[in-house]
Amino acid sequence: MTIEATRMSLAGTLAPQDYTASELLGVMSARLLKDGQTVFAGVGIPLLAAILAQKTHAPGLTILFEGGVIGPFVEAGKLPPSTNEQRCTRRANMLVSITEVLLMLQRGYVDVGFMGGAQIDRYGNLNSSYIGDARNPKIRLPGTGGGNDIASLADMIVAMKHEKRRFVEKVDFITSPGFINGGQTRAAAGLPAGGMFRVVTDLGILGFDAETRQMMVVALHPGVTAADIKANTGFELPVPADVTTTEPPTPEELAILRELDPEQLYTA
Amino acid sequence: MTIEATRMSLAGTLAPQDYTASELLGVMSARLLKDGQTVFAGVGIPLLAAILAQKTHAPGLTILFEGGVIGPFVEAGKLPPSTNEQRCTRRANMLVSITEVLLMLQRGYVDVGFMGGAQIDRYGNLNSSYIGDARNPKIRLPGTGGGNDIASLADMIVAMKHEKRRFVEKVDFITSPGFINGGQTRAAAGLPAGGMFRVVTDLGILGFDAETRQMMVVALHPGVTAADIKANTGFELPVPADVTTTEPPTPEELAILRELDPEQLYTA
Amino acid sequence: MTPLAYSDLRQRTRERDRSLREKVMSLEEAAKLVSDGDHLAVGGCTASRTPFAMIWALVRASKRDLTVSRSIMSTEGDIFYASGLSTHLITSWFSQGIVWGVSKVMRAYTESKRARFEEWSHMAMGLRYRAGAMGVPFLPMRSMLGSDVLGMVSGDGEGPADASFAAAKTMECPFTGETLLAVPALNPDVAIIHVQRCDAYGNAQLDGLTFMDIDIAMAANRVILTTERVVSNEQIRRHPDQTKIGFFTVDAVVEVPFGCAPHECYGLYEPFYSHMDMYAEMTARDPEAGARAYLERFYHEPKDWADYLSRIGMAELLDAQRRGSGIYDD
Amino acid sequence: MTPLAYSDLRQRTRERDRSLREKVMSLEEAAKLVSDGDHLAVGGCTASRTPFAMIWALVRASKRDLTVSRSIMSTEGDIFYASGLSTHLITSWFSQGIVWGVSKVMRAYTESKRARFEEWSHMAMGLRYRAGAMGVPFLPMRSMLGSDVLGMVSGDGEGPADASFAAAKTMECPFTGETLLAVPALNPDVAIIHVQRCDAYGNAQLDGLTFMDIDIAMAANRVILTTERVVSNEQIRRHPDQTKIGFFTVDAVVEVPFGCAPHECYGLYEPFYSHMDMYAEMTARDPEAGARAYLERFYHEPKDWADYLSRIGMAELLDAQRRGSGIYDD
Repeated sequence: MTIEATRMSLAGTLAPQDYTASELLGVMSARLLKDGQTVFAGVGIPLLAAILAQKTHAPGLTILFEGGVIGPFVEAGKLPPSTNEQRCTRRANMLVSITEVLLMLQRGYVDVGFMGGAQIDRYGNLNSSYIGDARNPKIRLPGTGGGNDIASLADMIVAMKHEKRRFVEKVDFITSPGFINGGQTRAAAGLPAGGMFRVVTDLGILGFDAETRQMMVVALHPGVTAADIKANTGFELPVPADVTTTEPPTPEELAILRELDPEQLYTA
Repeated sequence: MTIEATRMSLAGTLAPQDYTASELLGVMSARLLKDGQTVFAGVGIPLLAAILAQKTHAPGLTILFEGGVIGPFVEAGKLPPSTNEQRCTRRANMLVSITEVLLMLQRGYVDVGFMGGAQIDRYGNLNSSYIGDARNPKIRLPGTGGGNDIASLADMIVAMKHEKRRFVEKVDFITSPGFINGGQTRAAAGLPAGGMFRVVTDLGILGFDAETRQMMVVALHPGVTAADIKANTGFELPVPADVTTTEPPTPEELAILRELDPEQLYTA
Repeated sequence: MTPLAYSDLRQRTRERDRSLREKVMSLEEAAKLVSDGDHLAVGGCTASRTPFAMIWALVRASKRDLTVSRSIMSTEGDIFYASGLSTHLITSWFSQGIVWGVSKVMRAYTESKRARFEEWSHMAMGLRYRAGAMGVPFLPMRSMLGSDVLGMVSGDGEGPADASFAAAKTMECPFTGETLLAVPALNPDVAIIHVQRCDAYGNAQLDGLTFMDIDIAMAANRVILTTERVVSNEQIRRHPDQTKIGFFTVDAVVEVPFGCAPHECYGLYEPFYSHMDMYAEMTARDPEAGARAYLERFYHEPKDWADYLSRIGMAELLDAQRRGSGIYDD
Repeated sequence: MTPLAYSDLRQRTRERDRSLREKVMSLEEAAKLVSDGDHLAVGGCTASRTPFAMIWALVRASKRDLTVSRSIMSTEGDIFYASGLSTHLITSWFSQGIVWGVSKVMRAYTESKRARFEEWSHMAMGLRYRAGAMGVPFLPMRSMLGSDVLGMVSGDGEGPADASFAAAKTMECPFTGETLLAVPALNPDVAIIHVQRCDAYGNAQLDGLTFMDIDIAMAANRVILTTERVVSNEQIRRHPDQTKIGFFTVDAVVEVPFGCAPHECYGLYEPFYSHMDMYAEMTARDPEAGARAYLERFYHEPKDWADYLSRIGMAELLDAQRRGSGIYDD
């Protein structure tokens, strides 16, 4: 048990009713980021979680935003509505064009890509473009933005709500490629680098089998059972016998999150 | 006769002994530049002539230097030793990278490319790389610099001394392509745009036949005969019956040139 | 939308007056540089440096059948559809902004197939403009491969479902044998870009984020700059390394204070959030009727740009300005 | 010099410590980042922002068998040959400068075939670095075609005479069918770049001409920055849009005043013309003996960089500085 966790358990461990699902997502995904890493963060929870990581265990985390921002310190209470406004640039080390910051992914300068997701399948493919048939869609979604580029070129962490309609056997449309059809199909498509590393949900943390590239459970959040997570997933999801349980959010982490996003732009 | 020429002839016309060959080159090539044009100027006489044009009949001439300079006003007496030092940038409108300024040629933003030449052939191909066989050269010259790019992508004016050893049947090495083997061979090589427009020498002004793309005389400088120019050219050079004679340099033009280059960096 | 043949690209550029000349004019005059059916590229990104004053003038001038491209589209995309200015947008992401949810106006027009939203990856948009800026017909890249985003615009095999979409083609690298994606150049007929300041010739200096604007200006066949302020050419020449868009690409300069309202202009004003919320509310229930009402009140009725700003409101403008200049507080 | 496979390029980058960390060191320590046999890219152009202090340190550390690339080479090219540091230079133009005529040292080494001068067009050099910076194995371009410059490095048909030269390949555009030239990426092992100022992490702000330096920094596998001044990270963060080279590309920061002498550093000092004339004179009659004598006196004998500058001379330094700051007089 880390010193921090010890301190928390002395102060009284938080229970699920003490935080929202979005707050849980923010905290759990922030913890996956390491000090000294370079993380390309999408809008929403990723933006929030990256800033939280920077303010806790990873002060030397370099955040990249697709607006062209390298190494900023976004101010608490002034979250931007996208990764393309001036609020993203506060105390940045460098500003470049959009094309340049995306090319940093292609050149290999980025350790982790970090985005949200609307729909994901067992191979970690993400859909943010169409619900239903793309040529005759039920719902037209906003589309890829930098998502396709990030997922094509970096090791990925995805943060999203765990619902059966979002965790599907096969996404309606591959906006951002995971492991495509599993095995070596990603590299065969011309994507030899990057790929899904972790999916963080409000139920647990998921990884991918090194061979088949199918999604599996790595850890469950406090109070979540293997049956819960399977019931909320639209495909067969293996839960290893030795699955671990995550440490609940600490009061400190939650306090920072709430200070960051007092208007609940991203944590409602 | 222009007003200016009239004034000069009243003041007494200058004779060849009043100016050097380099000064004649500078003046004659400056006159080919038009106000409002964009000219990509190489180092040496072109740099000098472009500034002279700007200070006489073409105040709105936009000069580009390959160091990444757009629209400067170089100061008299402070000529740069190449097109890559800060003296090139004085009062420029814009500075960009080398690659960017060369891409302006490729994008088509440049009206005229303007360079010097060491060796030229009947199709306007230029050599500034090797004398003799390139794989076993007698003399290794400095090479292309931006010359190849300028000659490949813009309508060209070349300023050079008129000597038999410089005006050869076939250059030892095509550093900067003119019309290659004449006719449509330039376009066939993948260069549909640009090509030689004029060669300015200390004997006359040369152009290229619209069909064959062979060099021919357009005008002779004062005191130069058709026989003179043929005798100094290493290939058959047609001189049309109606060839014109250029106006000699004016005292005003020479005064500006000498003020620009008091140390005779380029006009010795 | 397939790349121009090089001789055509060169010819179009040759015909432009690229000389150093004054080109300050009104929004209405600048709007005449845009013809029905043109490909219009829009500078800025999402809610940043959107050239809203120029868009406003184009809507008022009743332009039609424009194909409009932008890095990422926000509320201006709704305006393009709802005003009838365009039924074909090319971008990587399109909604008001993640905090407002999926654009209901976008959904109404695209799901009913009255309008198209042609989707490319963000980097593909950037490299397509960059190819256009460089004078090459394509650039190679390493994303979109293996995705359905590529599938919708692929020129491999049978080609895209709709032939008027541009095509991307997979290719084998001549050196490494790797699979790459060749994305075709975009050379917009007209680009509209808003800047913090430029001179009367169009030499523009940008603060903060430049997005794809520099490539767009180089790629386009005509450029209209709107600017918060026109400054002297002397001022530009004192810091030529700060000039980001060169006069030789620019055909019109229009001075329009708060020319991005209700979006932001870096260092000067942030988005007008209350107005953005109001717009989202107006278009929430009946998106088309709401957008029509919005257009009537803010695009057609105002007698001029100042009147448009008045309708957004003085208090909101002052608040946006206070927040905007805050980026320099540290 | 053929492009790296993408997996190799990614692997090399992954192994670097790209985190935000201090990396200030001495010239001697920085020289250890260069290994014999490396491909070394040199920032600046001709007599501008040449990282001479770093070159001086590499000569003193007796580096060997480097392949050296640069946009345009001036006297540092002579130094590379004469010191034995390199027998293979890749550039578009190589001589002290047009006003001093053809470099006699270059001629002596190349005509006797003891050293190679691999010639590419200026734009090809720029696009090769840019391809490396972008993480693609090539970029398409429209010059060099039809010339013997291409002939010397062409990979079409039988390929170049000397297989260790990189190859360029003609290709057909997949969209327009036009002939284009594909030039291969350069990803130098080490880049050495001199800047006016940077912070201890390597965030560099450049004034004036940037040449190919930004692409070189992005393309290289290691970057050594020499700088006139180390400034605080706070100062950098006040104007992040002025940062041209990011810390994440940089492995060493060395503070060296007058680090380009006898060449220029924009806005701070112009070339040391008398010294350049003296060098030309020393190498005029017997180029090799002259260059050896020059190396002895200015490279091997000085006890440190200040001693090197002393030997060039105080009066000359003050004059170069006076002329250098003159660019801001208007």
